Amino acid sequence: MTDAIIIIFSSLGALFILLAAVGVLRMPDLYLRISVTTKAATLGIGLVLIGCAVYFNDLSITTRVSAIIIFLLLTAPVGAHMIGRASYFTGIKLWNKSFYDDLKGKYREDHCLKSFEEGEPDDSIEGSVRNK
Amino acid sequence: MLLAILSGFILAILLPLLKNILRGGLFILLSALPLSLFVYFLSWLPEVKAGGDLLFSYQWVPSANVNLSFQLDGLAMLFCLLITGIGSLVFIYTSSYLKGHPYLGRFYGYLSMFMASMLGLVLSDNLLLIFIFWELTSISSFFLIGFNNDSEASRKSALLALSITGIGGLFLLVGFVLLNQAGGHYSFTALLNSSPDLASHPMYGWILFFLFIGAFTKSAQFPFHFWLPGAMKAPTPVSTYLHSATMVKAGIYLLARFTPVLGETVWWNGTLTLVGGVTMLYAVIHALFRIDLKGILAYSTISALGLIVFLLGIGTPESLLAATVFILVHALYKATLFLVTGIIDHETGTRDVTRLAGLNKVMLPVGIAAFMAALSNAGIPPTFGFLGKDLIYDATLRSGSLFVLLTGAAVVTNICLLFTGFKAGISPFVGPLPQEFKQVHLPSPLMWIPPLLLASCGIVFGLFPFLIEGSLLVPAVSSLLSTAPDFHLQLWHGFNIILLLSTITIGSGIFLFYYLQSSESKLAWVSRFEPFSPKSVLVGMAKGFALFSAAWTNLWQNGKLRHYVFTIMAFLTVLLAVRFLQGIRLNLNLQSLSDLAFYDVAVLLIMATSILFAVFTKSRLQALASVGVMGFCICLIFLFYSAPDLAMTQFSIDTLTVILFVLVLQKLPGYIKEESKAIMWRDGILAFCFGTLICILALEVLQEPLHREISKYYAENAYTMAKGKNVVNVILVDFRGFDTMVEITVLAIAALGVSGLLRLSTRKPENK
Amino acid sequence: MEILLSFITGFLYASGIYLMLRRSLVKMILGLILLGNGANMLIFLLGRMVKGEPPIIPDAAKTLAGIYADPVPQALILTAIVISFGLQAFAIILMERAYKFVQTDDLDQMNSTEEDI
Amino acid sequence: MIRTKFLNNLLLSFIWLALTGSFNLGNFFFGFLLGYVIIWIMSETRWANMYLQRGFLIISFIFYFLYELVKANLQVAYDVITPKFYMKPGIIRVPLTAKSDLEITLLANLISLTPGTLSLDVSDDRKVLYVHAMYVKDKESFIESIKNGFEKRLLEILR
Amino acid sequence: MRSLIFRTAAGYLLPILLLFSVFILLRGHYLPGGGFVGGLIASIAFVLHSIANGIENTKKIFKFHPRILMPMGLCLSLFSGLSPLLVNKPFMTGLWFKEPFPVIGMVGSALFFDIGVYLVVIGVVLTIIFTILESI
Amino acid sequence: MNVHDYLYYVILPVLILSVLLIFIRFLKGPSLSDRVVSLDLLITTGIGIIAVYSIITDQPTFLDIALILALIAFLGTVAFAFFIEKIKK
Amino acid sequence: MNPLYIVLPVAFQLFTAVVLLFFWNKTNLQRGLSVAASITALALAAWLMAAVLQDGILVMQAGAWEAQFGISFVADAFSSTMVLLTSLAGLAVSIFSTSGIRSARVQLGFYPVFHLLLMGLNGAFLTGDIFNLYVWFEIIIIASFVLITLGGAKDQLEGSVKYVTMNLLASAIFLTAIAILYGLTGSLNMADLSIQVANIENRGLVNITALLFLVGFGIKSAIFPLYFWLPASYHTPPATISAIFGGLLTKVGVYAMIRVFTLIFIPDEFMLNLLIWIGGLSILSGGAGALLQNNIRRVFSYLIICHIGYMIAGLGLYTEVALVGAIFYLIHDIVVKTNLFLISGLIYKIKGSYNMKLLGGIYSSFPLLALMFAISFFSLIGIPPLSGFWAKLFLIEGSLDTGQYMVIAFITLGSFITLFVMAKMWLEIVWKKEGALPDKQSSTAYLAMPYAKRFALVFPIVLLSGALLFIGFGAEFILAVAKQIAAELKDPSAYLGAVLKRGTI
Ligand code: NA
Ligand code: NA
Repeated sequence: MTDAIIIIFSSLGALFILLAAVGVLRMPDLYLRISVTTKAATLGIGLVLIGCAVYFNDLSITTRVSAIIIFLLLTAPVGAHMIGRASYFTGIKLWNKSFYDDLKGKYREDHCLKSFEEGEPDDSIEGSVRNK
Repeated sequence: MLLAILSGFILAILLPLLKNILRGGLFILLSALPLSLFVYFLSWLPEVKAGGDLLFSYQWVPSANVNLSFQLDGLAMLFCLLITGIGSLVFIYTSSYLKGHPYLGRFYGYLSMFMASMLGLVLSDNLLLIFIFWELTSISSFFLIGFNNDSEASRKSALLALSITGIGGLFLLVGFVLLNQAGGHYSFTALLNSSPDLASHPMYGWILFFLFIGAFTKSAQFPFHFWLPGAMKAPTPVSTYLHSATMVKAGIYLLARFTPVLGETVWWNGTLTLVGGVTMLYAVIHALFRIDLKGILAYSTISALGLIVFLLGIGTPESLLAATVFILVHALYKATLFLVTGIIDHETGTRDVTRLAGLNKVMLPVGIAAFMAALSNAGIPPTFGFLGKDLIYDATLRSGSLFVLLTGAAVVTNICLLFTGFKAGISPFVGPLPQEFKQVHLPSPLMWIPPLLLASCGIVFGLFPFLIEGSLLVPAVSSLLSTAPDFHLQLWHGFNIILLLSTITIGSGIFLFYYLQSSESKLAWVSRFEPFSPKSVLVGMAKGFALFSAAWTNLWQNGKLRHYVFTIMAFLTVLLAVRFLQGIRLNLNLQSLSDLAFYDVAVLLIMATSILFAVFTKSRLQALASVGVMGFCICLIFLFYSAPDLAMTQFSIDTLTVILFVLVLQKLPGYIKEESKAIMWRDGILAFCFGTLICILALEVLQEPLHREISKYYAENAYTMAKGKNVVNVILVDFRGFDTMVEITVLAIAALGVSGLLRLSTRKPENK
Repeated sequence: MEILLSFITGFLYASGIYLMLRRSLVKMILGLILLGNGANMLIFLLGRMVKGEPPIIPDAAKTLAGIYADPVPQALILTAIVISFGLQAFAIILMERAYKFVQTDDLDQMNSTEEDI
Repeated sequence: MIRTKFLNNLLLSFIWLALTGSFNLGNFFFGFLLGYVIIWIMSETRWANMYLQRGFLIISFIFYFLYELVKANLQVAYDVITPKFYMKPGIIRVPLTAKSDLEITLLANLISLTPGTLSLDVSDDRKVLYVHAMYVKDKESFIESIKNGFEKRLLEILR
Repeated sequence: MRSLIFRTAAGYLLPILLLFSVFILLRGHYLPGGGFVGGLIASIAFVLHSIANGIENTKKIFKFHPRILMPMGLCLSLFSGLSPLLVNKPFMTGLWFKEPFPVIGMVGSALFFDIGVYLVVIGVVLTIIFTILESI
Repeated sequence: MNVHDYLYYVILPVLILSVLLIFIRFLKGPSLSDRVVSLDLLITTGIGIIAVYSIITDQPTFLDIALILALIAFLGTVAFAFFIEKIKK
Repeated sequence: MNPLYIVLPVAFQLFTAVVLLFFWNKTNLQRGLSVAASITALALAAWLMAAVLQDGILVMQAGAWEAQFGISFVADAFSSTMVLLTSLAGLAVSIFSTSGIRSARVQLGFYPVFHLLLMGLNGAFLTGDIFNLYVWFEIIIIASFVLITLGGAKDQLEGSVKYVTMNLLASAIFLTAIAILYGLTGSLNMADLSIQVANIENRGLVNITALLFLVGFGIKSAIFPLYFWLPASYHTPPATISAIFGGLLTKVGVYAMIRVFTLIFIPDEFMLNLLIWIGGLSILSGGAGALLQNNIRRVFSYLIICHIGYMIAGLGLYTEVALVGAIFYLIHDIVVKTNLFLISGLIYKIKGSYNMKLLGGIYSSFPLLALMFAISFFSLIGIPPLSGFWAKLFLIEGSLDTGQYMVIAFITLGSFITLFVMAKMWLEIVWKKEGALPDKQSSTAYLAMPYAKRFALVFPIVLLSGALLFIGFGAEFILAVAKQIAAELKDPSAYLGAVLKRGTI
């Protein structure tokens, strides 16, 4: 029984990781790569780790495994955000088939991020309230 | 005895303290030291004459075979009396000559130090002790020549003299050590007994070579003579004392001393005769054209030294006697002439013979002294010089098959020496007194009495040779000979060939004195040959060495770091390769190695690629990221091969390093353009060779038997004795905790350094 | 595995040396880092490698028995890694300072101390 | 404030227990002590209130999240393994209802954690979240799906 | 850095990482870990915090300059090494309490030594990183 | 086929393959950010490899390394992001 | 002395550094503490030396783990002599620094790092474990890195880039050598290695390992052709720091080389010839470089290389007599080089320049200082009976014994160049009238200093000159020590017996 669980979890996990790997290789722009990979990998690793916890079936190891997963869940998105944001500053272009770029021109010189452009309708919640 | 020798040093050390007490004219009191030493040595005369074995030995550095052992024999006694006797007079003379000089205290210090060194030198029985004092005389001479420290010429002459005598000293040291190897002793008396073996020793030639260089440099023999005229930049008392009467005779002393030990061989005699002969002729001819009194005296001193070496080289009992006597003769008249020159210089302000004349009218006692000295120099009876000259001719005539040649050389030399003696001792005092010197007056008796005394000695000893013959000369000569000498000094030998030669010498000399007028133009003519002189040759060699030094230094130390790294690595690689080829047993046994797993291969592949990438990428950041990948791969290898602690540490440290780099890199520019392809290939080949060697080495070591006693011990005791289960950690904090202690200290220092460096950023960079 | 790892170790040494021979200060320090890693790998390799048996005494046991990796090289490498971190940190900062003061990354131009003054 | 600190301290003790894996009183007290020290060291505590009692909401949220996660993963997987790209990517400005640091951060992270979307940044006035998305059929409906999906559920838990 | 998300996350990571670092430190004698890695993790926690919140805010957490941790740690290590001299045993000899302590296990001079290492490492890394961050 | 074999002959190769693919992206770049992203992913995948390896060798100790990796990889990414942002300034 | 206490020279320096670190900003307190600690350290070292001379080799096993398993600390005649010299030089520099190092530099951590450097030196001398030696070397180099960059003027940084690089390279090579040694023997204890290495059949590997040690230590001891970092950097930091560098740092490399090549790797023919040539060419290169320089500290730097050559050549001769010469030279060189760099510092304080062309006038205004300088200058030249002479004598004897006449030629050349260079320096800075100094105020600044400050500058020089005179005139005592050291080195059975606790080896 545990063997089956382990095999299932690890297989799924490995699959997701492989997906992430293929994704990072295939995707046409940086943001898409970040997008695809961070979470596919996180999910994949999580699954493999769960398989690991099942295998050892030991409380201290399970806590350790959960700690790893928590760390990953905590750090992976933040890391993705950091690198994505920094890349945008440095002018790394979106894929040429991208449809929207709402961020364009929103960063000031001092990296201060505006919520809307001058002259553009402010559709944030308070903005919409105010407009009404 | 020890106190007698050391008293000079003690005085030299005390002088800085005494300086304030002695301020003013009281420096003359210092002459009491040499004077009392003179008396002290005189008091030993009877015992020396009796041939007593006067050995004084004190322990000092037995481990190096250096003991303070002194031997007072005839030769030593002769020199001791010269040193202390002339020393006393020079001390007295100086007190007036340098009266009021701010550095008079230092001057006396150097003088007493010199005197003590000289005494030590001639009294030592131990070769190394001789060497020690030998070097001390060079040093004192250095200080005295450079006494007028503000004058560049003085400084240069001091440096030149020290260099020449210094290199001679080094040769002498090697010679002494060789002598010890060959003879088995540093003690001179012990060596004396093994002398027959020495001459047949395979190193005999080398011993002579080193000894001769030492002696020739010190005694200003051709081609090392040229430092001596420069040394005349020193105040005249120094020239008198060191460079005519005593120090330059140290080399002579050494040769004389070693005659019984090493002499009586063709090499010994031939070299000395040749070098001495060349020196005496070469120098004396130079002396003819000088116009500076001191220059004349300097060259004639060299010539006289050459003459003594020449006599020592002939090596017959007669010639040794002649040499001994001439040492004394020369010391007496040359010291006088120097002191007189000093007075002239002091009173008239010039030493130019073309300008000096008629000084008899203003300083008669000085003139008398000079006249007597010149007579002795000329060898005119009844001076002591006449005796000396007789003995010289006697020696050359009996010198064997080459006697005609040797005698001829001696005659020519003596003729010219006579000329120089007259030039220095007579011509300034005769003739009309020029207007400019009308105001000149006789100096203090402290200055003219010493030369007068010395010159009178020259006459007295000539008239009454028995005064010194038995007590001084016989013991001195007997220390040079294995057999007891049999001679009797007297002025009148009857009409013989020697008298004829003397007459010829005197006559030609006086003739020369009348017809050869020194002048600037003649001096200039002579100086055209300067480029061929030994000095120019040696200076040229020195310049050549300086050029070589510059080329050599720039070859290695060219300011480029990568050149240095290349040299170091090339050196290591070549040596390693040589060692490899010299015999390493290559036996690669693949069976003993573990198998490959696919993940190993993958990790290593990634690692290799990332290293390549790091090396060849054009961007620093990409290189850095590649290094990060490499670190990660290493971490995985550590993991696969059972090193979890390592994997953890490697990874965390690597990340930290990358972060540091990243934080710093933002300030740096891009890579500069690389150099030529050729250099890259060169470096690449070197790196490849080194890497290959390391690789082969590693594989080879893996074939060696495995020793694991230590790790087994750790594995067994980690828990039972050190109470830990992670053996690596137990090693870190317990078995080898000392390492860790130091390691964290390294970290702490690094942190201090980093913060120190960065806290400077508040200060302005010092840009040009 | 040992064969491949010795290749890699040799390769680390070679690339470290090659980078140290470049003109750029940054490359030089990267070279030093590679060289340090090479030395560590060499210790690891020559201490003989064992797969999957870390030198940790199991819960029940009191001594390590059977096959286990040699802990000594591991301790040595650990010490070496930490030390080289300290040294590298210093070198990196020094590099930055040198750049700031000399205004170049080119080692060939950092030779004013060797011009005779 | 003191209560929050105490709760935090308790939480840290439990994390400690979980990490060490040995549940006994001594260990708990030690963990508590450690937690206390850490909180004392940090003069300024940043973590906000955690309302553990809202367990149900949390559990339902976790399931919702997992569902979204798997669904989105599959969608991306399909796109990745098939040769042709079906995606319509773009950066979308999503107005925020979430106010506090924690709310915004959690929301942004959750968005990032699902495949196909990535929170790029929050505007400095905290009004807008910029999201990079792979499948933007229509800007309005995308914004709507986030506001009514993650944000709404998250705020239910947190407020 | 001007990132709300990062700042918030770093705030939460700090205590967790610190706790984790102590955990790694104490278990080092039995399992992988120890003062060195523990110290690194603790310092990473502070580094993250300082990158996110700015160096000044991180410094406020400390009541003192982190540099002081270095001599403190060195002192601890040195004295745990020297203490055996008092009972006439060589430098660095392990001295142990007879009974194991709850949770931590056996306590001996090696533990204090490791704590010393831990403190030094924190002091070192923070001194280095803080000065760099301050200078840029 | 038991669990060990399955993990060793199926899962581990898949993970290794992923690592190789990610590494190709690392080499290709083109931007620094791409490399940082692939480095991050490389390390994350490494955590998976460690988990599998710890099962294969029956050494749960290795999971501790995975923990460290999870923590520290993040720091690297943050630092690079910090750097990328700074040079832009 | 209880052998347990031989760790004290190390532990005490660390303790001092820790205490100093607590008083980070109190510069005057740091100065006082440093001097007091240095005096204590000297007393400790003298005590250690006396104990070793009286009781023979003392061994302490760290952690009470027996030899080969734990780290051995060994005080034999050689190591205790080196510790004593380190403490002596340390005291001199410490006193000098109270006036020679400005408060700004003190606040950058001069004193703690200085004492940690001394700790590293003592550790390197006392340890009996090869890896532990590596670790001590690292302490030494990192501390020297910090000191050489301290205060970070531009040329200091440029020089230290080279210094740092080449020292790190040396460390990597050293570590490589240790890796191979451990791979071959599985041991790190030097006494144990001595036995193990002798038993290795594959001599080729042993020879190669020896070569790596040679180059690793060779870079640190600045021998030909590995010395380049030295002339590039030693003249850049404040003179106080150069003094400790010039006196001790290269010597620790020489110490390690002598230790390793007498205890672990007994050199074969090839190695001996290599050492002799390296020694000779070091003499030539150092001498040639020294001839060209005008900066007095660069002259001293090149002379360091030149004189290291004597010691290496002495090691290459490998007879007891030659080793006596090398050891004696080592002892003399530590004192004299420290003193020369201190002198250069004093001159700089007085005149504000290191340039011989500009300097001068010491003879007329500071005659007693000139006397002090003379002692060091002439000791360096080896004017008998000053200290340099005795070593040279034994080296010449040693080379004649072995028929290595090449060494004599090199020694003669080196001695002559030293003589010439030092005499020239004497002419330039003592006798000559001073030239147009760039910074005229500094010469009056010295006279304006309070008496205590001037005393702090002059006293260490007097102290070391006294030591030099003692080495020269008390050569019997030094020679006895050197002979004991050489005997222990040539026949390490006493060392092995003491460390491995085996009666007979
Ligand atoms: Na360690
Ligand atoms: Na997403």
